[in-house]
Order: sequence, then structure tokens, then C-alpha cells
Amino acid sequence: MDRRLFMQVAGTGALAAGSIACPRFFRKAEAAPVIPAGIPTTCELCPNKCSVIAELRNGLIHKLNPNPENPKSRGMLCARGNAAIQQVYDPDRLKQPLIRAGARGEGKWRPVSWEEAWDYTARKLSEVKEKHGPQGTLWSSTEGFQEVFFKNLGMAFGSPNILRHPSLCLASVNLAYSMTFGTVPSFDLLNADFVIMAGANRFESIITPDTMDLIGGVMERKAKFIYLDPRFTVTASKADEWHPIRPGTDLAFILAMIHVILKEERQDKAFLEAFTLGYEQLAEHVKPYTPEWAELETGIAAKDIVRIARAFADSAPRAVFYAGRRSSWYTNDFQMRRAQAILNAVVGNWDRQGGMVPNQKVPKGEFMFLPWDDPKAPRVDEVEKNFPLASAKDGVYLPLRENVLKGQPYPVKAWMVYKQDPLHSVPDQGRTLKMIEQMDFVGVIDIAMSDTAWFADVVFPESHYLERTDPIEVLPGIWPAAVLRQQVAKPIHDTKPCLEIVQGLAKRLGLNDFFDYTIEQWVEAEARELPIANGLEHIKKHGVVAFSEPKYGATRNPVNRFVTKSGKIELFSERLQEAGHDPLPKYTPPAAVPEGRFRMVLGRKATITHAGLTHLPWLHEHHKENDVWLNPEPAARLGIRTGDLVEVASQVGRVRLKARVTEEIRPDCIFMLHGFGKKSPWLKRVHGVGAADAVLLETAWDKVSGNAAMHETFVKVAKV
Amino acid sequence: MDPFPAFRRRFRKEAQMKLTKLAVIALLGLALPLSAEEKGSDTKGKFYFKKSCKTCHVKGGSALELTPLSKTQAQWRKVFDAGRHGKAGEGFSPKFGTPEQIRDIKTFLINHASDSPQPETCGG
Amino acid sequence: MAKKSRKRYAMVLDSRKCIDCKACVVACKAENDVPLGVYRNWIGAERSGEYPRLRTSFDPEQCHHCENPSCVRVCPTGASWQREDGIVLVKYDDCIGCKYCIIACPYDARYHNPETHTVGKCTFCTHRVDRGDLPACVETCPSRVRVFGDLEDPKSPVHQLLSTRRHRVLKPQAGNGPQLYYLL
Amino acid sequence: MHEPVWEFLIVNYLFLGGLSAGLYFVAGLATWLTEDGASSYPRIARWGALLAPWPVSVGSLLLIFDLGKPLRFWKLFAHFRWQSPMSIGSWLLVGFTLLSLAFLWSWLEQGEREGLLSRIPARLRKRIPDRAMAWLRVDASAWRRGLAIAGFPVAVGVGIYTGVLLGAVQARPFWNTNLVAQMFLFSALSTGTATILLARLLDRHEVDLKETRFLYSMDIVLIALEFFIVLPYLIHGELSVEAVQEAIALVLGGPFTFTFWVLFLVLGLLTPLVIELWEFKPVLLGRGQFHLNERWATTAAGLVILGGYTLRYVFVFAGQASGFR
Repeated sequence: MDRRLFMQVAGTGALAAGSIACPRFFRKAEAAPVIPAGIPTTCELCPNKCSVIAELRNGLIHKLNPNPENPKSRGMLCARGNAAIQQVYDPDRLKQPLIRAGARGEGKWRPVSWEEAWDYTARKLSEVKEKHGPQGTLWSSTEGFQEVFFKNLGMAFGSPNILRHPSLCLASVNLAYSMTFGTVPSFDLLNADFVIMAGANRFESIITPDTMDLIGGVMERKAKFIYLDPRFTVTASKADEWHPIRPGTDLAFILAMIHVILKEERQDKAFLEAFTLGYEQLAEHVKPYTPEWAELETGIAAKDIVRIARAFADSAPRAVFYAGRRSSWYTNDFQMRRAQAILNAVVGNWDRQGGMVPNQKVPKGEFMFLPWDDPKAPRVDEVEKNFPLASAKDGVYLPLRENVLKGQPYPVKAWMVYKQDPLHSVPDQGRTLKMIEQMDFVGVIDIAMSDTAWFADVVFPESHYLERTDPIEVLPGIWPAAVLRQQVAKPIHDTKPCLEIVQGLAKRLGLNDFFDYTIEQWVEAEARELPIANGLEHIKKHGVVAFSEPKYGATRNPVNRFVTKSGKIELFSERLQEAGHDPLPKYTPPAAVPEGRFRMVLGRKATITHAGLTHLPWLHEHHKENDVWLNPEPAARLGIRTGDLVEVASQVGRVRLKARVTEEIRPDCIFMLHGFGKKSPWLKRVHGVGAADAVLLETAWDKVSGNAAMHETFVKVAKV
Repeated sequence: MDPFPAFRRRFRKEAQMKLTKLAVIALLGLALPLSAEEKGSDTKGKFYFKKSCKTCHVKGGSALELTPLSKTQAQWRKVFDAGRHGKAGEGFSPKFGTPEQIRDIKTFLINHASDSPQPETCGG
Repeated sequence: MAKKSRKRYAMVLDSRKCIDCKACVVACKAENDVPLGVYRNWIGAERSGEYPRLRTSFDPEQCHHCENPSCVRVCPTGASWQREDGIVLVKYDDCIGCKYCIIACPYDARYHNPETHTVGKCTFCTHRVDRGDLPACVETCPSRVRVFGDLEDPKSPVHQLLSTRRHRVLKPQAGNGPQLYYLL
Repeated sequence: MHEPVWEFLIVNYLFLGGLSAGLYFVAGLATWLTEDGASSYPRIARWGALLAPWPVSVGSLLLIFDLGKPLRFWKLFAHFRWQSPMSIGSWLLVGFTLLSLAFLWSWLEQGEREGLLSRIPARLRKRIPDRAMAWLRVDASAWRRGLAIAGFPVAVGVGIYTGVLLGAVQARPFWNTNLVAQMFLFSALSTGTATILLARLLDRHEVDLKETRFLYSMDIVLIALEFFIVLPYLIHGELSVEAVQEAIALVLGGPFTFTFWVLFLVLGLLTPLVIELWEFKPVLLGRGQFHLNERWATTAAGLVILGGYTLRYVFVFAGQASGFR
């Protein structure tokens, strides 16, 4: 059954008409799915990288259709992907390079030639380098196919301060699973019989193929689905059980589950014996974490915890406690994720169908460019010193900002930003603005005038993804793929791809030799090692190379060495102990909600990526304004009704927006969507509409990974 | 068409220069233990690893496929310090790179070994 | 000449799988150049219960391409018409914009196009279906809520689903014979 | 998508169409009823005939303006679709308008007609064939009765059609009952009667008890008929299926309650009925002469017109707000 499923998934097109989850009815497609004539490329509207086929009419991009050949995107395209066309034809797009003419944020711009923008930026960067050394520059970016070029420019320039997005995203998850299994696995939701999801709002925050596999699994095969969230999300509405757990106590729930499983000896003993390290310590460690204790912490009845733990263990290995993938919530986030990983290991779902599966990759070649010298200065965020286990390549965002603001250990005076809007993606907008203010120079590369671009000195307009060719990207997973993003239409404005923007700067910074190649050469080198004949031709024609079927159990082999210090799955981690952290996840209760305040929780919506895309008309139609969710009980106490204007205040900021009184949230929490309250008038539909959560969020991070902790803010709500 | 003009240019120049010095340094350099192992350049090490090692150490290549993850830190150290490279354990001859480059490679492999705090595959 | 067997296009929807992601709505807008503010398809949401016993259900909907379409019946100029295969369409050149059909549709599936001032509605993407593709909303749906096909073809997925699964139609009391089938 | 797409233009059109039908009907009746070979109520007939074509013409213009594509209105006449009330209606409207113009022509004095014809600019008049001119000059008063009789079914058709247009929409439970057409018809005839009454009252020189009595009796009958349709409409609705109950709730305890009960039922229907019955009381009780209080009469007539308009308003908007679930 799974093989046939897979053949459909990876196959040539039964999928277009069919369904992953309901194969019986789709073996014979009604309309033989013909791939419409078009150019295959890869979506960039969120980090999923779904394959699309662009259909052109009269030289304009008419429609993006899903490309069924990509097993990861499961032949679908979400609302955002469909709306990408509107980014291209957005009249408020960045159309040529701009240099600031007035004060920062005043909105006076001087359109300039590329030469002038490059010259100006290179001069500014060189000035900072002269005064403060190359470490005086900060290069921050978010995930993207051309991010590598931007990052490389920063490194070739000699800066140690390359700041990538994981510490605003999944760093704590990645670190926790890596430290346990030596790798970050995928979850085989297509075949799982029992799924527990805590907070990861998989039906509103679409992750391919998890979202599609889970909805199919839950609705078609009746997989049991337990969901924990302070908010009644769309995901909650599809779950068999929704438990509005007390925020910040997921770790107590997980520890109690492990307690029950070990106490009742429902664990996978053979697996633990053969592959793991530290079982005895774990057994001892979880003894005090009884379900009765957890009930007091989580608000979930002890009998429910016991029942769920039993069902989970009994469904193993086709049972997963799903990892989730988003920012940390609390300062102990890493330990909570570690506990998830351990819980999964205890029932032996590792590398089994329906369990956790280490990712496969499609091999590709690599373009060889000239290497540069390693930076001489240490990183400004002192990640090696304070977060020795975190990824030093990516940095830690919030500690970095605090250090830059302090000027410690050295001044950082120039900031280059690619494809990111730190004013909305980083908590405490006020402090991020301060960081901008203390910079001698800020340069932004983006396709639209983001809020950060609005406060920059130079804005470089990047070509839209449909207007450029990017490097080949490998999508690891249970169903891995390599995808190509290739140009669909010529740029309609005076924009350039990131690589060319970088090259223009490199030339003026004397770094030409490191960037002396074209995107075609780069792609060609990558395509050369694709595991298919005529790789380049194939990937240009199909957009995707995907061929392998799921492989289960390769690492369940006595000679396999896990990529951990001990070579085993580490329930107990010596390395954590050495770094001064708890080697086994120890419970610390979350800070109590102060009287008269609410805990602010964040979440996603399927039409919004991070804090972006809210201004695209087709998406904006569905969410014209954000509001603050409030349970009817406190709302009645505060005399607030739906539609009332309220002021929400934290210790770092205050905003005004409309209230939504709803049963769909715990009485001690409030919630608002991101993506609104923009400062940039070029995002006219959301400029000054609603409010930005980044204004309210206070600075807090996970102790181990340095990942921003997003649920540690308490706010007051009052009717205006 | 030469897809990597700059790279070749520099590499050739570097190689020529290094080769002339090599005759002098080679014996000395190889005889010395590579004591400053992790002090080499990680970035360059990755490059030289791909450049020099991956020509043979690939899937289907003339030697066993290798990535930093193939060994633990201790094992990598052994390979380099004890000169275990090659069937006969003849070590790294100048054809694999200058001692500096070998040191960079060593740094890269040890920094990202299977049991290192920052493990990584070659492609990663 | 042998008469070609009649087709009857219909759609089967599994609303329980709908996650209200709006992919179908946006795909339709792109495919059919539907102006802002009006929709050829939409997702109805119904919420009920009290904290913490809550329920939400989503119902994706669009033109039901009825067997007995009241919009076609009331159209004074014949602009609204029905194809052999059951698809209900509007001839834009014949539409005078009287909006009678909008009122006559029990499903509120039609709208007045503010740009062309004629009436618009779901076409089941005939231009795609006729070239062998699926309607845009069906193709793009992440959770595979929609299944499209020919009811008359016993091998078609819609036929098979309807013959094996319990289902219902919306507002049967309106008497239009709707052809969107919702699985139970 | 429950936004109303038919708004005040349509309310006005339905009202004006019905009004013309009522005017024609009453005028026709006044023409048809004869005493000693002459019309019993010549002035009523003449007033009705003179007024009848105009509201419907204005209404038709409004209808055209309401079209998304007004310039394509001719397409209505490129097709005849018997299943579409609007198609039937538009043909009916054309026929009715032409007929009402002919009726008007027949009720003009010879001198008036000559006067009108002489106003045609000479250049244009030259183009009109002599035969046609001769035909227009013929004394048309002989056709009055014929046109009146021919007009009854057409006028009733137009009056009914405005209701059928709504009633035929099975998707709107508020409309979808066979009582709406009659309700609209009697309302239409009643507003026509009231308008003639009003015109006669404003035309102060010729107040005539006999005529007023005729109009009063007509109106009493029509209002009573309308009332006895509204009543079962509500009862029937309450006893019907859920969707209809919900639709009726729009007027029984929803957004249209005030308009329906106060403006339509009480002010627009029952109050004029009471006034008119009060005026008739002496006759009914056989204790004296029907006498005309002009102020009451004006009030009654005005209220009937208001009621007729409110009825259209409520039905157009409430109907669109109703639907199946």
C-alpha cells in the first residue's frame, strides 16, 4: 500500500487528479492530468519550496499551477503560492535602487542608478571597515535560494557576523533533535496511527508534506490525533481531542507521559537497549513526574495523560509526538523539545514507518568558488562563549541585538539585510529600531518596501522569484527532492537577482574574484551530480528531480553510528552536562501570569507567511486587519466587546487594535496575528492597519539554543 | 569555455608559488606534526577537501566515500597525525596540497566530525 | 454516427478535510481573473460550542451546476445556459446585468462583476476541463477536499465515491438538483 | 453573499409599474361602465388614461438603469423565454406601454390631439406619411371601450407580473409563495385607485361625490382583498417549513418589522381602510348620505400610495435577505 502510494506521490501524474490519502478512488483519474504547457519553477512565498508550473498568456504570468512531480509539495499549491503573481505585478513594488534623501524613516527617496547605489554602499561599508574592521558589519538574511551569495559576500568581506534566521525559527528544535539523534528527522505522518501535536498549528501553518499527510491520515484513515494548544485553531477543530493546556507546561505533559510509559513498561526495550544511551538515568529522572503532578501543572487531567500515554505507546512505532517547527515559546524551549525527542525514542518509533524517519537527500553537485580567509574577530553575539552548542554559523539574533546596542564586545556600525524584515520578525520592535538608529549604514535587498527597508539608507530591488534563476535546492525528507527555480518572465522593472547585486558590490569592494561566476555556471555545476541522466536538461524541463522511495530502518543497524558524541541516541547527554545544562530535561514551571495581565501567544494563518504577504490583494481580502483575541470571561470583566478598540500594553510597547471576543482562546491568554500595523506606506493595505505584535514582544531567549522565546510576554488589555 | 576563470587564475598562481617553495618546505613540513590542527581555516578546509579529497573519495570513486561525518574527531586526528592516508599509510604527499591546505582540511574534518558539536555533511 | 455518450460533470467534496486555507479561492481568482471583493468559490465556516467544548466546520462551496438550474430558467436573454455535460455558464456577451439570476440562485453562487458589469460565476474551469485538466480549485487544494469528474463514467472517482460513501447535497429543498456532493 | 443586488431602483420600478397597471385598470373600468351609452365616470377614466403611461415609462427607464449593461437592454427583445418572468414581463411592459399610450390618445380631445400634432417640427412632420397622419387625426374616442377591454388583461398582467417576478424565485422563501402575485396585483390596483382619487382631489373644480364614492368602494374592496392575502401569507409562512418561517421572521421580529407592521400594514393598509369605511358609514348604516371629507380622502389616498411603496420595499429587500440553509 505504501509503495503504491509513493508511486502516486512521486509518479508522473496520477496525483494531479488524485489524493494522497484516498488512493482507492484515484487510481483512475477522470481528466487525464496533462501538465499544462508552462515553465516549471519553485515557489518562494514561504520556506516550503513547492514546485509550480507557470502558465503564461501574452507574455504575462497568468497562473501558477502545482507541479505534481514534487513529492514534497504533494501536487498542491496554497493560497500564498497562487498569489505570487500579484507580487510581480504589484504597483507598489520596488522598481529601481533607492537612496535615502531625508531622515531615516521619513520616506524621502532618491531613485538612483545601480552604479550609484553600489558605489555608495561600497563606500559606506569600506568606511565602517576602516574604522571598526570588517567585524563592524552585520549581514542578516532569511532563508532563500540566493541567500548563499549574500552570506558569502559578508564572509568574503571578512565579517564574522553572518546572522541567519534559525534563532528566530527552529534552532531549538533542530538542536534538541540533533543532540538526541544526531540529526533532525521527519515525521511520517502519512503512515502514523497516533499523532500528538503540541502548539504546532499544522493546518494553519502549512508545512509540506506534513499538513497534507496529516489531514489525509486523520480524516481518511482515522489516525488518532491529540492536539495541545491554548488556542482553538483550525488544527484543534480537526483533532480528536483538543486540550487547552496551560501555556508553558508542555514539558510537564511530556515528562508525565514518559513516566507512565516507563512505569507501565510500555517502552521499546529492545530498541532502547540496542541504540540508546542513558536509559537508567532517564528512568530515575522521570520518577517524580507523575501524571497527578502534571495535572496540577498543565490543567490536563491525570487520567487523560495516562490514557494518552498508553495509547501512544501501544500505537508505536506508528505513533509520533510531532516536533513542530517554529520559534521557541519559552526560555526552556530546548529542554521541552529534548523531552519530545526522548519520548519518541522511548517508544522506539525511530526510523520506522509511521514514526520518525531520518531525512534522505537527493545528491547534487557543488559549484567551487574561491575560499576566503576565516574572519579574524569573534562573533559579536559571542555565541561560542554563551551558546556553545548553538550553530555558530547562524548566530543568535536577540543576544546579538543586545550586544550591538551595548557596543560589546566591539561596535557594529553597518547592517546589510537580505529578504528579511527584522522590524517585524524580531521581538521588541523598539529595540530593533534603536539598533538601526545606531548604525552608520543600513542597506536592504528586498522585492517590496518592507518596514526595515523603509528605515534603510539604500534599498536594492531584487528581482521576483518568477523573474530570476536560482541555485538548485535540495529538499531533504522522507520523500526528498531537488528543485530548480528558473526564470519564467523577464524582470519588468529595473531589478536584479541577489547574485548580481552581490557581484556589483563585490566588484567595488575588491572581492570580485570570489564571485566571478554566473548563475548558469553555478546551476550547471550543481546539476552535474544530480542522480539522473542529463540532469540539467531534466531539471529545467521538470523543475524537480525526485525518484527515491521512503527508506525505513537504515539506521536501525547495530553498526550504525549516530552523529552524536557517543555514537548512540543520547537520552542522557554528556555534552549538555559539559556545557552546564541539564543532561536530562528538567521541569521548570513557566512564569506565572501576573494579576490583571494576559500571556500573549502567537500563531499563524495559512494566508500569511511570517509577518509578510498581508498586503497582497488576494490574501488581504481574507484578513484585512488583525484583532486581539480575548476569551469572553475576561472580556466581560473588562467590559470589552467584539469590535471595540482596545489598547494592549507590554513592558516594551503598546498598540491599539480591535478586540475579538471569542471562546477559541484560554481565559489567561490573548492572541493576535502578525503582518499588520506596518510602518511602510508602500504596503498600503496594511500600513497603520491593526497592530504589529513585534512592538509588544519582550526580549527573551531559550537558554540552550539562544532561540527567541516568543511566549514570555505579559500584556494588559484595556478598552480605549 | 572555462567556467572558473578567477578560481583557476588564483589557484594556479597560488599553486605555482607554493610548488616552488614546496621543494624546500615539503620534507620539513611533513616531518613536523600538524600541531596547530584546529587552528586551520574551516572555510578553506571545506574547499580543499572538496577540491583535493572528493576527486577520489566519492560514491563510485576510486576511494571510499568520505564526509566529515564518516569519522569521529579522534579518528580524523589519527588519520592526519599518524599519517594513515593511503593503503600503505603513506600520508599526504604534496600532490594533495600544501601543508597549510592539509591543515585546513584537517581542521574542517575535525570540526565537523560525527561526534563534533557541529557535525555536518560535506554538502550541508 | 454513433452518439457520444453524455457526460455529466460533478464535484464531490470532503468538507471534513477542509482546513480553510483559501488556496481554492485564490487559485480561482488567478485562473479566472475574478475581481476583488467577489468570489466564484468560498469557504463557509460554522462555529459552535462553548470553551472548551468547541466545534468548527468548514464548507467549501461554489456554483452547484444544478440539474435544474433556476438561474438558467429566470434569465431573460438566454445568457445563462447549461452545457450538455451539465456545466452552467454565462455568455458574457448576452448578459445584460439584470441580476435576476443572482437572486434566483439558492446558493448565492453568482455575483455582479464590478468591472464588466455582467454576472460571473464558477465555470468548473471549462477551459481547463476541456483540455483535460482539472478545475483550478481542485488541482490546487492542499488537503484534497475536492474531487471532480464525470458522474456517467462508472470508473470516474466521483462515481466511485458516490456509490461507496454516504453523502448529501446542500439545500435540496430549493429543488435545483445540485451537483456538488458532500461526503458525510 | 447576501448583499442585496436589487435596490431602490427596482423598488421604484415595481411600484411604478404596478401604479400604471392600477391607473389603467381603474380608468378602463370607468370607461367600460356606462350609463345611457356614455361612460359613467368620464373624468375618472380620462384622468386614469392621461396618467397611466407615465409611471410605467419612468419605471422601465429605471429598470434599464439598474442593468449592469443598460445599452444591452434591447437584448431582452431579441429573445422570448417563457420560463423567465422577466422575459415575459418585458414583452408585457412594452405591450402595456403602447396600449396605455393609445388609450391616452383616445381620451384626448380632438383639439388637444391637433395641438400635439401641430407641435411636431415641420421638418419631421414632412417625413411622416400622409396615411399615418390621417390615421392620427381620426377621432379615437370610439376606441375607448375597446382599448379599455383590451387593457384589462394586460394591466392585470403587468400588476401580477411585478409580483410573479419575485414570487417565481424559489430560492427566496420570503417570495416563493403563490400569494405574492395577488398581493402585488391588489396593491397595484389600490395604488392606482388612490392616485386617481388624489388627482381628482387636487383638481378642485370638479369634486364629484359619485366619482369619489366609486373610487372609495373600489379601494375598500381592493384593500380588503390585499389584507386578506397578507394575513394568510403570514399565517401560511408561520406554519410552513423552517426556511419560510425564518424568512417570515424578517418581518415578524427582524430588521423589517417596523417597516412592515407600522408603515405598511397599519399606516398603508388599515388606516386608509378605516378612513374610507368611516366615510362610507352613513351609507352602510343606511342613515344618510356618503359625504366627502377632502382632507380625510387625501390622507387615505396618500397612505395607500405609501403602503404600496413600502410593500415593494419590504419585499425586495427582505426577500433577498431570505434563503435556504
